Amino acid sequence: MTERDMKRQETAVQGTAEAEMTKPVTTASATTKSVMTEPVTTTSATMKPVTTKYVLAGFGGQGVLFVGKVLAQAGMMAKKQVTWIPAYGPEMRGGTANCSVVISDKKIGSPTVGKPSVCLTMNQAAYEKFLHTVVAGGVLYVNSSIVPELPGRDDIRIVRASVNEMAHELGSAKVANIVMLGIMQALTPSVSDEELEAALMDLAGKKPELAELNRKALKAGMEFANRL
Amino acid sequence: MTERDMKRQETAVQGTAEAEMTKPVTTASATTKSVMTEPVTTTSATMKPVTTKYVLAGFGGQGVLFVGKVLAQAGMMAKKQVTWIPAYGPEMRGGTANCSVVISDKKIGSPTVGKPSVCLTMNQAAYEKFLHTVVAGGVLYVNSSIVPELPGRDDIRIVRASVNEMAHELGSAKVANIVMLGIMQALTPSVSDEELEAALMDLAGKKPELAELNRKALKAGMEFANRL
Amino acid sequence: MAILMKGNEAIAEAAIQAGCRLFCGYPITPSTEIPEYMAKKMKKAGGTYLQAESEVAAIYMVYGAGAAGARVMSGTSSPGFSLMQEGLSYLFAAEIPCVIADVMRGGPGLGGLGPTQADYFQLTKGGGHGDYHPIVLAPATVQEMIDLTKEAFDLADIYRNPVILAVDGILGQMMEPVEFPGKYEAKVLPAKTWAADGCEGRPKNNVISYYLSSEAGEADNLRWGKKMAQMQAAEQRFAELSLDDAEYAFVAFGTSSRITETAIDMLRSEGVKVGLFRPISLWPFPADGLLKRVPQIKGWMSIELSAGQMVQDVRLVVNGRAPVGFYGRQGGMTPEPEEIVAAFKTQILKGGVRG
Amino acid sequence: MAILMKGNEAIAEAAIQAGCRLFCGYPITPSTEIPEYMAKKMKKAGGTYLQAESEVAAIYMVYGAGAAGARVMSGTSSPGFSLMQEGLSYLFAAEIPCVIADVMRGGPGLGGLGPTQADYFQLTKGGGHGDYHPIVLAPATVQEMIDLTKEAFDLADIYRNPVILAVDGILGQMMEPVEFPGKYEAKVLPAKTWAADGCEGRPKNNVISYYLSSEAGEADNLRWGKKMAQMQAAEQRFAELSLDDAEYAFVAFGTSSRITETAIDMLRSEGVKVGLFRPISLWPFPADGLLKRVPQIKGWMSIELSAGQMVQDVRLVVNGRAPVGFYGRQGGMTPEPEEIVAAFKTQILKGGVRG
Amino acid sequence: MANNHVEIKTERCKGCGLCVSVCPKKILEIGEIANSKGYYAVIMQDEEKCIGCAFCALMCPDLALEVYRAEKGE
Amino acid sequence: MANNHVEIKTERCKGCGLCVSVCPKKILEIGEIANSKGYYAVIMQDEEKCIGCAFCALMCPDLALEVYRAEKGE
Amino acid sequence: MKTVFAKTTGLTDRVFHYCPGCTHGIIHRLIGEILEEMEIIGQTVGVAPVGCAGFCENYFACDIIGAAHGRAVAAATGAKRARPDRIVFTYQGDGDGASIGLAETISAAARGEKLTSIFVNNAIYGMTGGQMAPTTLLGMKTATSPYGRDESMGYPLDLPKLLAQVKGAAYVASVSVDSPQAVREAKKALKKAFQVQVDGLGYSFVSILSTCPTNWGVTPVEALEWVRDKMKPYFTLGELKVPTVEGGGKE
Amino acid sequence: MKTVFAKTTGLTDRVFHYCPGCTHGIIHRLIGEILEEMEIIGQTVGVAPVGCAGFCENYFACDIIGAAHGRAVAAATGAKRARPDRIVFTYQGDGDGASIGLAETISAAARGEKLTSIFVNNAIYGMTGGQMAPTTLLGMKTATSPYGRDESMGYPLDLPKLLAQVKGAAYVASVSVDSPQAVREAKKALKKAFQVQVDGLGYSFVSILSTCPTNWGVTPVEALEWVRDKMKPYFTLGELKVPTVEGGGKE
Ligand SMILES: Cc1ncc(C[n+]2csc(CCOP(=O)(O)OP(=O)(O)O)c2C)c(N)n1
Ligand SMILES: Cc1ncc(C[n+]2csc(CCOP(=O)(O)OP(=O)(O)O)c2C)c(N)n1
Ligand code: SF4
Ligand code: SF4
Ligand code: SF4
Ligand code: SF4
Ligand code: SF4
Ligand code: SF4
Ligand SMILES: [Mg+2]
Ligand SMILES: [Mg+2]
Repeated sequence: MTERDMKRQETAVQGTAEAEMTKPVTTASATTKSVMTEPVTTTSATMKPVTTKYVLAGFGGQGVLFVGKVLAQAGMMAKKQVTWIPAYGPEMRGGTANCSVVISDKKIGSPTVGKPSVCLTMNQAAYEKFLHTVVAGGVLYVNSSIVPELPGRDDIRIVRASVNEMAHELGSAKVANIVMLGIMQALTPSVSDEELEAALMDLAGKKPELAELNRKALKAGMEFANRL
Repeated sequence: MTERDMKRQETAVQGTAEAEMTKPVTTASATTKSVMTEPVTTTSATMKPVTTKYVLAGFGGQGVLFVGKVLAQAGMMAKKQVTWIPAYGPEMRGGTANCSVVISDKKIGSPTVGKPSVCLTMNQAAYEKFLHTVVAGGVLYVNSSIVPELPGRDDIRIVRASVNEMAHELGSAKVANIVMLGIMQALTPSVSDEELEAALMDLAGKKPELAELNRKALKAGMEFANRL
Repeated sequence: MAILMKGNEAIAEAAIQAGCRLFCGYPITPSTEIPEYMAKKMKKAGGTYLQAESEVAAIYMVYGAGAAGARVMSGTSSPGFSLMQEGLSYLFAAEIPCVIADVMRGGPGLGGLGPTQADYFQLTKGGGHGDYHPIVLAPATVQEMIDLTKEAFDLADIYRNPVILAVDGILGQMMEPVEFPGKYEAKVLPAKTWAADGCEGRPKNNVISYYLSSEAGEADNLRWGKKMAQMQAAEQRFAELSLDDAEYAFVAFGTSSRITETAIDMLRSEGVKVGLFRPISLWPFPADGLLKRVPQIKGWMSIELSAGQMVQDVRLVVNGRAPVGFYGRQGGMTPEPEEIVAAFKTQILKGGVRG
Repeated sequence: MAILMKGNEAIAEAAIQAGCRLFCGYPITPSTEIPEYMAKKMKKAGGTYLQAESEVAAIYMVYGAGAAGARVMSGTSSPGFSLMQEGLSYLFAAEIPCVIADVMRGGPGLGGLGPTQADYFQLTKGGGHGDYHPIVLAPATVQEMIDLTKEAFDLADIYRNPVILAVDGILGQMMEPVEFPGKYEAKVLPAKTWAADGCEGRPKNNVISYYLSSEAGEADNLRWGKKMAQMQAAEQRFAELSLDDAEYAFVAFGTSSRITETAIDMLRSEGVKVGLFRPISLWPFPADGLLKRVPQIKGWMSIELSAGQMVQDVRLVVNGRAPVGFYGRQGGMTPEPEEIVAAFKTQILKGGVRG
Repeated sequence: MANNHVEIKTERCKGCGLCVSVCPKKILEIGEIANSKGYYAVIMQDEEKCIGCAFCALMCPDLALEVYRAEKGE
Repeated sequence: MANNHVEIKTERCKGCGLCVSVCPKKILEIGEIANSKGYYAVIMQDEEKCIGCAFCALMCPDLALEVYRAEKGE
Repeated sequence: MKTVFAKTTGLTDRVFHYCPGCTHGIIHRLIGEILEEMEIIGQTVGVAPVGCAGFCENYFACDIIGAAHGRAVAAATGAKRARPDRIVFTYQGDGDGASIGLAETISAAARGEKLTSIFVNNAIYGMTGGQMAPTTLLGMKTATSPYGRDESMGYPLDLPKLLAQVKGAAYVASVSVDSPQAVREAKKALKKAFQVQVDGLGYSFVSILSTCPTNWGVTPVEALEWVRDKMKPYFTLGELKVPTVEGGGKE
Repeated sequence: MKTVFAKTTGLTDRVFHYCPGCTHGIIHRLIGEILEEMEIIGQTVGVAPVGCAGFCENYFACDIIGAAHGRAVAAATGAKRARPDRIVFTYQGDGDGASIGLAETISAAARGEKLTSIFVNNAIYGMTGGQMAPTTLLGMKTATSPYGRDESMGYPLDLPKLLAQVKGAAYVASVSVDSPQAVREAKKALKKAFQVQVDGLGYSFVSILSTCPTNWGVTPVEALEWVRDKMKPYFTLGELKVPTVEGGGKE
């Protein structure tokens, strides 16, 4: 992996001038597939402290690191413990980037996530790499705009959504990640909707146009998920 | 101590172009003082293996390191074990240099000499530094051309000789060290006279004039000692 | 108020708050956010971010600034840290306070960008020549990075010694919520009467690192030895987790200590009485604290992001009184808690490691 | 025929005889006779003495030449050796054979010119970043400097690993009679099929030191770990003196081992059954040989020209089964045999040291 | 006479547009179809106009272009 | 009128002869008596001839010389 | 059909890892072509830097040694001194060659090392994500000059201009690859540099103005314009030194 | 009597450790005089090299920081950046400043560090006993060029000539101390260099040709002649760059 990539992939955050140099691939169509398992962790008020472990993966420029940051920020605003760690794949430019996020009601031990309960794969390489790491009963979100229908698993829930197209319709391919964040929020929330939106505005709401776009993307994702 | 000195004092060997930049001081007159002790070590054929430990000290340019090399070379030619280690005083240019030489019939353990059995001090600083290190019964040679009459010790033999003047008479102040070597050879030999002379010629006999001068100096020293 | 911050940025911000007004460094992943943050924030704080031409130059810029009495810092990652070893030896000998962060990445050689703790030996045994030790502090959370950075500056001034922040790549890159507790109040520190900053009104000062004789050299070394003994007596830092009833103990620092915490949760849930001894100061190694636990602990295990370096220091303290195992990952990999649990069972519970 | 030769010159001559045809170095006392001898003799041997602009450059000249398949060497002293630490880490990772002599002087910092062994940690634990070890050989006589220099080149080629000659300043400067036993016959060594020296007639070679993923990094590190384990199995070297009937043992290398020999003579003449375990390879530390003596020895003592570094390795092997004492001098000083005797009596005979 | 020919190795092309910017005949253009890496490769508009000057290939940083000139009589 | 005066700090002098070589009046010379360090210090031959030009002092690397010029009427 | 332009055998078939439009790729190609045309692929040892070009061993068809950051010239010196019969070149970024490796570059020139250095000046540290380089222009914003480089951070270093003053440097050229014409000139300069080495005349050095669209934050085409508008006016261009008969160079 | 020449208060009373006739002593004196005349003793921080002048903290009356070999300029940079109100100078040998510390010297010049470097060129490594320096002349015999330096070991580096090409260098002069007249010129140059710093104009650098009778193996007087006959013809002399109004230097 290059030092440059490490740096770059991370700076390609939502709403900054630095977006991808090349247009994202937008071919596969939207499908959804679900199995009847409950998400392992929710924020529902049980006595046992809840810990949600995320891995969010895709290629550089798809904004997966940013999605992780929003989740972490939201978790923090919700007075939970959070950690966010970026990691970078072995390949050169265009290689896989991912981040691990932990949101927990108690002090976080390991901040690294080998076995996520919630996983997002925005491209095929990520799908292939992380499919088998998700804990049984966990949820895997898949960007079906890019990831073709591939063998899955029966012991996890797989949520497929063509977020590129959805984002495109909203006016910018760049918010595909936020659409997906909305979907995740609807199905496996770690914080309240308000907290998530506040976090998103904190990180990408400096400019009014961007704020509006991101808010719309989040909503669109949530609505899409609620229709599932 | 300077790295330069370390280097320089050593290169100021007998018979090279590099001699002292300043003329040596030649003031004190020749006197000799002896106490009735036997040198600790001789080459006489006893059964017990004999080890002679030398410290030869003076200031840079007086050729004490060279005297040590001649002794070591002679020891080696006599098929003995030998070591030679240079050491340099703390001061800048003009500071004290010395070397430790061990000549032994058996394998040499420590090559460092803290308590010499034979010691040579070519200047006052060396005299003051090493007087008290000589083992009881040892011999201390003193260049009385430079070292004034100072308190000594009763349990060692102190041999004083104005070798600067003697060297001057031979035609070169530079061979004062060799005159002293001759004196040491006469009183506390570690090797035969032939071996010593051969060693000297090996190291400083390349040019005929120098060979002659050094040979004369050695002889002069031995004759002087034999008259003591 | 808590804010979400990257470890590297937290170090930089904490340094500025601690009064650091000069940062001299050279960019290298995964430490680059430190200089970048400094470049962004130093000016406003009235200080200077200075990009050196190399790490060799950087460490001597630190040397000159520290010698002139400034609170000064540098930050780098493993290969750059290697280039600073001569300078560290000089900084120690000239007794110049300063703070250096080593955000460790995969080695040896150019290696990779993944996180490691494989500079432990270099950090604690002296990667440069001669008998010397900087103080080495190893945080395990981003908050601790802030607290230890501030403390590092004080320790540096108190002992006139370089202080190193030993940070694995994960901690440097990780974001966690942190708080900056109000205005930082430095301890009352000795005035830098020794600094070479212009001798107006006092006798002149020299800040040098040589000695003219071996006798003087030994005297200096003995004096430094005493100083190091003082640090060993006063500055051992560690944290303990679940050790009071423990029969077994892990030893780990930084990120690996956090992964180990999770492994401990797992083992405890199986009824294994195991705890964690976490060195915070890697030098001085918290031998006294560890020694206190020796009678009680039936088996030790060091967890590191390396081939096993700190384990030597653990073994030196345990000194044969119990088995000391080791598990580590290398080259940028991190262990899963499950691996640690498994290794513990094989090496310690099943006695697979020598006493 | 025996000739009287300085240790530094002996190294240089032995290197030339071993087929070294390129020396890249930068002068520094007390190692300077190595480059000077090379400057005088290399040309006649058909080789090159190349004065680098710095030790940093020197070690990478060695890197390039070694990568191109040459037998190449450098020599320096402690501060210069510190500047080579990044390079050593790279040399290890790129698996480039070469020989470096570190003629140790007083540190830390600019220090002094007296002899020390205070780079032991730097030499054996890895002064650079990452998990790596060069082979480190420590001669104790000028003759051994010749023999080990020649062997160093072979070991470097066999393992594709840098080999360091660890020489205290006394050995570098000392003259002793030595013999060069005829023409040097190198062992039959593996052909350097990996060298980057022009790919005519074969697939191209790359000599690099990075890995693209942490997975690959771990694999590399594990492979290197295996190589190091092989070296540990096959290349531990040591010498023993009077150990067969010994109840006590000194551990010492280089000049301090020779001073210790004299101390042993003294103690033996008082009836104390004491011997010497002399590591010749400092890395791999001769743990197996030392371990064999552990059951028999009631007390150990490490004698070093430092504040006590190798003593840690001794303790790691003895592991609490007997007391391990230490006596050392620093900053360029050397102990007298009498001091060693006295320290032995206090620490070991009178039990003044912890188990 | 046959056209000069520019062979576009679509899989090597990264869609940077340098060739487009230097073509004196303005016959190159970034296409609409992404290659397997997600880059929109360059396409040739009107090969007949190509003068075979190879400016495009000279500027291509990714060896994605080869240029062939029709020889007399071809 | 009094002479110009060159004060020679014999203990600082190392007998290097640089002053001797530049004195336009050739009135300096390396002496016969060594100082406590063993250096043969420079001596003044004929102070009357000294023009107080301070060439000697300018070239002395060891601050062994001070130069005073006689003032009118001295 | 007559082949006007086809891939050289001086390069492997691997696709470059460089960003779209990065002119590192053009420079690679020129070197590959020269290795092929001079028929020296099998006799050449290249030395890779640390920087974006740190993986160039995947591309050049000749043997490659990967040096540490800034040490390519030192490693090349070792290789060349060990194998004087080989052609040795370094490929380095501006950070590598003009900052951390500055002493190595100038000292090798002074020693007249018979090797060739190719210096790719993109006014930034590409690999590490766009920090200020010794060559960063005044006013230019980078990750470590976020408000623009000002004089307190120094002036951009014009390395070829310096090297032209060094006696052991036999050939010093400063070129660009911002247009097809410039690319042709650059190739000529590079070829001369290799020829100077083959002829054993001394150190040869070619500086090439290059782009970093990614870290400059512009499109590849804009990047070429930026080279033309900003870099070319600042950095001395042309053949700054050509070999004389006796070996050393002449300005 | 009127004092024409007396010891300056810019120096301590310690007797120099330099060899008889070594012109390091003259240069020390000039600096001491300037510190006194400019009334900056109490505001100045000097940075000592490793080399024969490595003990100069014993002589200069101002505060001194002893750097590592080659790192005086880096240390001075740190000191000056930490205390911009102070006058900071380095005193370095040719090995220190032009070999191991070459990158530091040129980079500081490029950054326009507001400090003064005094570069004492005696064409040899004095401290370590006379090895070849980057400035050793062709044909000159040293401990590491025992048969005379030949071209394979490179050409002597003319550092001031290089520095004059660097924009951030405000003042670059190359002088000698081989005669009373030259000593006067040298002092003028040194004083200008300090003045440039006081005025905050940028980096100032003075190279001074100096002797090493000990390692050259000649008498001190012969050494001066050797400077005149051999060194002065090779190394560029004079004021190579003087400050312009806007800060950077002009050739
Ligand atoms: C000793 C060391 N310091 C720093 C780094 C980090 N680093 C890698 S490449 C680089 C600079 C790259 O810039 P340049 O040489 O201009 O090449 P480019 O990537 O722009 O082509 C740096 C600072 C390193 N790998 N090693
Ligand atoms: C890192 C390092 N390398 C080498 C040395 C040894 N060394 C000390 S001074 C010196 C060179 C001195 O020459 P120069 O700088 O020209 O000063 P001079 O003594 O001639 O005035 C060297 C190589 C050292 N002390 N540290
Ligand atoms: S060869 Fe010339 S005309 Fe043809 S496409 Fe390329 S640039 Fe255009
Ligand atoms: S220059 Fe090459 S890579 Fe860029 S668009 Fe044209 S063909 Fe594609
Ligand atoms: S002042 Fe002039 S004339 Fe007088 S002694 Fe000195 S040099 Fe000679
Ligand atoms: S120049 Fe100075 S040191 Fe030299 S001889 Fe004259 S007075 Fe003495
Ligand atoms: S980061 Fe810049 S220099 Fe590196 S490959 Fe990308 S565009 Fe090229
Ligand atoms: S060795 Fe040379 S430079 Fe050093 S003090 Fe002596 S004469 Fe001067
Ligand atoms: Mg660059
Ligand atoms: Mg010099």
